[in-house]
Amino acid sequence: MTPSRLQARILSNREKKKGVFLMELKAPGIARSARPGQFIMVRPPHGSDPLLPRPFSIHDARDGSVSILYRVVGRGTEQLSGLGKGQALAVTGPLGRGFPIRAGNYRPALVAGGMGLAPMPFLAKKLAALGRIPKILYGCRTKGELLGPSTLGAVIATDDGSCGRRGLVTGLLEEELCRAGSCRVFACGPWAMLRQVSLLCQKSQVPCQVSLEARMACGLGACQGCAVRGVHGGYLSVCSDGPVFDSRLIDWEQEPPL
Amino acid sequence: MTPSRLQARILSNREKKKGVFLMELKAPGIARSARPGQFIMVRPPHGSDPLLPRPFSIHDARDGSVSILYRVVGRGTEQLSGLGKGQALAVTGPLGRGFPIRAGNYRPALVAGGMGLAPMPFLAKKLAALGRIPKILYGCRTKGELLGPSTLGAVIATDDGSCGRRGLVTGLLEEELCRAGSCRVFACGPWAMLRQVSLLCQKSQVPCQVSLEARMACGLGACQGCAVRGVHGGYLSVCSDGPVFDSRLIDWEQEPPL
Amino acid sequence: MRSNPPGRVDTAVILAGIRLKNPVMAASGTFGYGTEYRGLSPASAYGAIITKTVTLEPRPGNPPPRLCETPSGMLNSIGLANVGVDRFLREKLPALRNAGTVVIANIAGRTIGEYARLAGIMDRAPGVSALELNVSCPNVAHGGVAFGVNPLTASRLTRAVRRAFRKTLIVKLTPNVADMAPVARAVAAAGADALSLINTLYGMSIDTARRCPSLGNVTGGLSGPAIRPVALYHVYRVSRAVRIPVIGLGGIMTADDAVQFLLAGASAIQVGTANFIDPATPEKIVKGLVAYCRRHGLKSLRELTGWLAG
Amino acid sequence: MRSNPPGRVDTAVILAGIRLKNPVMAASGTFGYGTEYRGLSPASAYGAIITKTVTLEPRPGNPPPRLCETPSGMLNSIGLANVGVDRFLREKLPALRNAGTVVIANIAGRTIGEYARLAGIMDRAPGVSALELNVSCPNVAHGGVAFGVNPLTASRLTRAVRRAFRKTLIVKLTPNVADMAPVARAVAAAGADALSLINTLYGMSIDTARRCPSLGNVTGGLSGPAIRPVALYHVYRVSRAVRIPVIGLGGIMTADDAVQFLLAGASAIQVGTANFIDPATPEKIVKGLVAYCRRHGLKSLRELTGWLAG
Ligand SMILES: Cc1cc2nc3c(=O)[nH]c(=O)nc-3n(C[C@H](O)[C@H](O)[C@H](O)COP(=O)(O)OP(=O)(O)OC[C@H]3O[C@@H](n4cnc5c(N)ncnc54)[C@H](O)[C@@H]3O)c2cc1C
Ligand SMILES: Cc1cc2nc3c(=O)[nH]c(=O)nc-3n(C[C@H](O)[C@H](O)[C@H](O)COP(=O)(O)OP(=O)(O)OC[C@H]3O[C@@H](n4cnc5c(N)ncnc54)[C@H](O)[C@@H]3O)c2cc1C
Ligand SMILES: Cc1cc2nc3c(=O)[nH]c(=O)nc-3n(C[C@H](O)[C@H](O)[C@H](O)COP(=O)(O)O)c2cc1C
Ligand SMILES: Cc1cc2nc3c(=O)[nH]c(=O)nc-3n(C[C@H](O)[C@H](O)[C@H](O)COP(=O)(O)O)c2cc1C
Ligand code: FES
Ligand code: FES
Repeated sequence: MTPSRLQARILSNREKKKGVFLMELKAPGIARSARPGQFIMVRPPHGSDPLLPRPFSIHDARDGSVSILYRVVGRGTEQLSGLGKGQALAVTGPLGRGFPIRAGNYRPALVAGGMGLAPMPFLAKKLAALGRIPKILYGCRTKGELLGPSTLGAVIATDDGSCGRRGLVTGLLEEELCRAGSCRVFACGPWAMLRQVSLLCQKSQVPCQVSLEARMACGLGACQGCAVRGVHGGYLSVCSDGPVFDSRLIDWEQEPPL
Repeated sequence: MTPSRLQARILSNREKKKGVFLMELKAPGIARSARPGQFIMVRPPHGSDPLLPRPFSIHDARDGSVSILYRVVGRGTEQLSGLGKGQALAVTGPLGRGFPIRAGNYRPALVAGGMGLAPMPFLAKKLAALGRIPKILYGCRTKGELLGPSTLGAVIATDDGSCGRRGLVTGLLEEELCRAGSCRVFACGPWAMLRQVSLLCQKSQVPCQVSLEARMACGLGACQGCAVRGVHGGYLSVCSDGPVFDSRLIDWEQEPPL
Repeated sequence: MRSNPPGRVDTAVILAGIRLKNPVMAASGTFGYGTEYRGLSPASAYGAIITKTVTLEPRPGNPPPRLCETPSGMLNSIGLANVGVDRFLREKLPALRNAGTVVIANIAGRTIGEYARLAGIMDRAPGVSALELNVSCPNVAHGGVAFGVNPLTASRLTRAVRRAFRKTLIVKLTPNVADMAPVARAVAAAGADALSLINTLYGMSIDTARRCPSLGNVTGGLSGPAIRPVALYHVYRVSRAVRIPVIGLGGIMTADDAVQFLLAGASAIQVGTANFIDPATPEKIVKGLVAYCRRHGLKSLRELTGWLAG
Repeated sequence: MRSNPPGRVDTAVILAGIRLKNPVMAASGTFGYGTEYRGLSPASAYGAIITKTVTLEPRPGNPPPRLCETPSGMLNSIGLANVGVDRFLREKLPALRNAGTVVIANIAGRTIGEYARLAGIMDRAPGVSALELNVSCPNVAHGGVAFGVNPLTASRLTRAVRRAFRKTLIVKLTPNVADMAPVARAVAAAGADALSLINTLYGMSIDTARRCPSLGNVTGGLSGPAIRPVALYHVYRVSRAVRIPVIGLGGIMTADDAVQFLLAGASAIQVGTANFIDPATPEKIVKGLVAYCRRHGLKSLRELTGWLAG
């Protein structure tokens, strides 16, 4: 699927949790071809500062619309948060290589840390449609930061124990991996968490796909700006070789590429 | 009066004519000390592009609020036009030297071309308060561009004759100057019009004050960016020596300083 | 010759012997090898595509992070990450040749000899219409000072490449010098057919939270609208200092920006960073240039070059 | 010596012999003669005020328009418009001396002799704590090339001024060179006590509707956030090339920007264009610097200089 670019109308843009917004955009072409783990790039609308489009995972896609779940962390996301229904935004997508989901006899475990929850609802939906009901393991710092509809039925860990298990989401994963049966892991979150997830999976010989982040310019594999070092030396492009990678392809000893 | 700077809340921001907006800002300090012909500087709110604050004449000042009447001509004014009630803007003012208005036995003639109407309502109000009911002469290209409440009671000229007299506002002024009695002219508008007004007044030996424009950075006389050549050589600062000048101080042979 | 139909504006330019259907070119390093934007922006919208810098051997490029945004600009420290000339010829050039536009190969080397060898290879490469020399790279024989800083070095380099390459030779100059004119004149005298300017300005950014440079490579090259006034300044001055055509670039985002460069003296322009922001930029610029000509009663985009009033 | 109360951060810096209550200075040409911002921004918020460049004779400056906005930046071609040293001493200095902060006079001349004469006058001027040499002006004896481009010229100039001026001597360098380090070293060896960098980059803009340069003077100097990455790059490199303190400036708008320059190696910073955008910038920066130190457990702003990790 080649990506497309359009002026997408905002259908809604609501604050779900302090500083985290859910934006729904009218983009039938993107909605139709999007796969879980892919992303879109959205250009902040005012002037040339900030300049570059911002990448966001596709949170959901249906009925001609795509949505993103984003945290306000800087000026670009701040501009986005100030927009309202009916305004239009330049959007490009779907971009990148998503999670490889296939039918088959496996238990999918979706491991999300913090904003890493963003791509999970869409992924869970598509897996479920293939008859592979996923287990979602979701960790964040504290109860107040928990995102997403409780209907996701996630098993939860918080750093401070204010909800679910006290500790890291990787703790939940360790238990999950101990169970019998063939498991596949799909993970998204901060670098340190993904490194740990990758390690656990490698030890248990469980296939593991991780969704990475990097600063991006083109989002298309043209500028080589979003490099991450691969395990055999040399670099991979997060935008076009990923953002979802087989965790064994990544050199986890490098500094996070952000 | 030293100027002040504040985050002023927008009380209203409405399109009055295609591309021309009236914005009312809550700014009690500025409203209290403002004099007709002075201006405020307003900083477009998004990022550093555009960078500099924009100067606008004070259109009216009362009850703790100041208003500006502005035309959307570029990115700064476009950003302003997109703002709504309740949002806040960085505003500095009142700035510059306004129209020198004194009691006395004279007929004030207010000559406005196009957006040069902006400072006139405030000026007319203050003159009227001194018992000097002004005659307003107002010219623009065509009926559709006419601004301001008809209650201003202006004598009108349009280039195409679609409203009032056909021709330039300077034609109206020539007639006005022919009348008996002592007249004082206060003018605001494009450079070519002001030059012509200045010429007419000089011929008739009528005192004439013109409000000039120049690109500005500081608005305070600190950067020397807003220079206009004076009649004796050397430069005047539009922001602090003006924007209102005795028309005889200006070298009208120079290129307009925009 | 038939005259144009009324209102029709001729968009073609002849640039040092190559005919371009329009004067808008994709800048090196920002349009990949011409196929990455497929679907979003046909390469054929461009009058020419300039490749990412190609070197003799493949290069991995610099450690990440390689990008960092700055006010109205961006820093990059991609380095000369590229597949090397062999894979370029085998894997990239065939698709590029068929993209429906003129192909210009941008090359760099560590030594003058490397440049000359690459030029020789490109001379025989089918479909490569011109060469653009990236002279902003460190000259290993001269303590890492870029080839393009010293007029003498730049001139030697140009002469060596000129001997190895028979088609159109463009030299892309660095703005990180006190005065670009002497280098421009030296390079023109040494046989360059045209000049491109500017390459990126040196820049840096620091992540204060982590107290370290924002780029893995510490420093990088600044591009985007932030540098446009600097680029325009150099184009204005250099186009008055040489007789060969100048291709202007640096922060061009809109047709109005492109008009500024043409009026300043450029014969063509390149679009770099703007590709990231709106891949439809080349079409929009060509349309806008045509509209500008129409408004001013010009029949050809060529008439814009140097058409400052007064 | 008593240690600071817990959480108290010492904002003072000693810059080449002068004690500044904080390391934030007003950049030349953007804060007038120190009194124009009265009411909006007390000059006393600044650790020091640097005057608009003063010359021997009054200068009218360049023809308008003198300003033009660019993406995240601005061009100015004010020229050296100033009242001349006599009126400066008579009319401007008295108020400036009483503004509650350190006064630094920025000077320029057409010849080395003019600089030296001015320096001598300033040496005797009461309340002038330091001199900042603007070496970005055309050297009439050398075909109009700026004094600050050539290490030898810059060094001669510095030496001549050094002989005439006994207090702190700062040289403000131009970034319009291939490499600032040689000039920086030459100037340091010739007796400068500190360096300021950067002055503006050359730039230009064209009004396409009128087909003429946007500035009356055709070209101008680029300042503002657009040039921040370039300024930071030079500060990082030059502060590693010399032993005298470096004052960083160029596009500093926020405390985070100021921290970047200090971490890169600056001992103090200057605020220029930001004065136009928010006159409260100096107070905000000082507050932000203190907050940064507190977050990182530092007791003095001086500890920030060169404090890059790794
Ligand atoms: C493939 C991909 C998918 C993403 N999906 C989501 C998502 O679904 N929800 C979400 O909230 N965020 C997501 N991000 C991160 C998001 O792109 C950044 O938070 C955003 O670009 C920050 O923009 P800003 O202007 O607000 O911040 P800036 O002012 O640019 O920067 C603020 C902070 O954000 C970091 N940052 C800047 N750009 C990026 C970037 N491209 N990626 C990561 N961090 C960055 C900076 O290093 C800095 O620390 C994703 C990133 C990638 C690469
Ligand atoms: C003292 C003073 C009072 C003014 N009062 C009013 C007013 O009451 N109503 C109103 O609509 N406009 C007024 N202006 C003009 C107004 O400041 C400009 O229209 C505005 O700054 C343009 O901003 P922009 O970002 O939309 O346009 P830009 O994108 O910056 O420029 C678009 C066009 O506007 C011109 N322009 C830019 N800056 C200025 C400037 N400072 N002054 C004049 N023209 C400029 C440019 O040359 C260009 O042609 C006044 C100007 C001055 C100096
Ligand atoms: C990500 C990136 C990669 C670049 N790679 C190259 C390159 O390989 N060779 C080269 O000559 N210029 C390279 N450039 C410089 C551009 O071709 C261009 O000279 C510069 O970016 C200024 O133009 P712009 O502001 O339109 O981007 C690169 C620029 C960017 C942003
Ligand atoms: C309007 C204006 C006038 C200036 N005048 C002078 C001057 O007279 N002397 C000088 O040394 N620098 C002058 N400068 C340069 C500034 O002091 C500073 O070096 C430059 O603007 C970069 O800093 P900034 O980006 O913070 O503005 C001027 C800058 C501006 C914007
Ligand atoms: S962002 Fe350009 S290659 Fe990935
Ligand atoms: S705008 Fe700075 S002196 Fe007038």
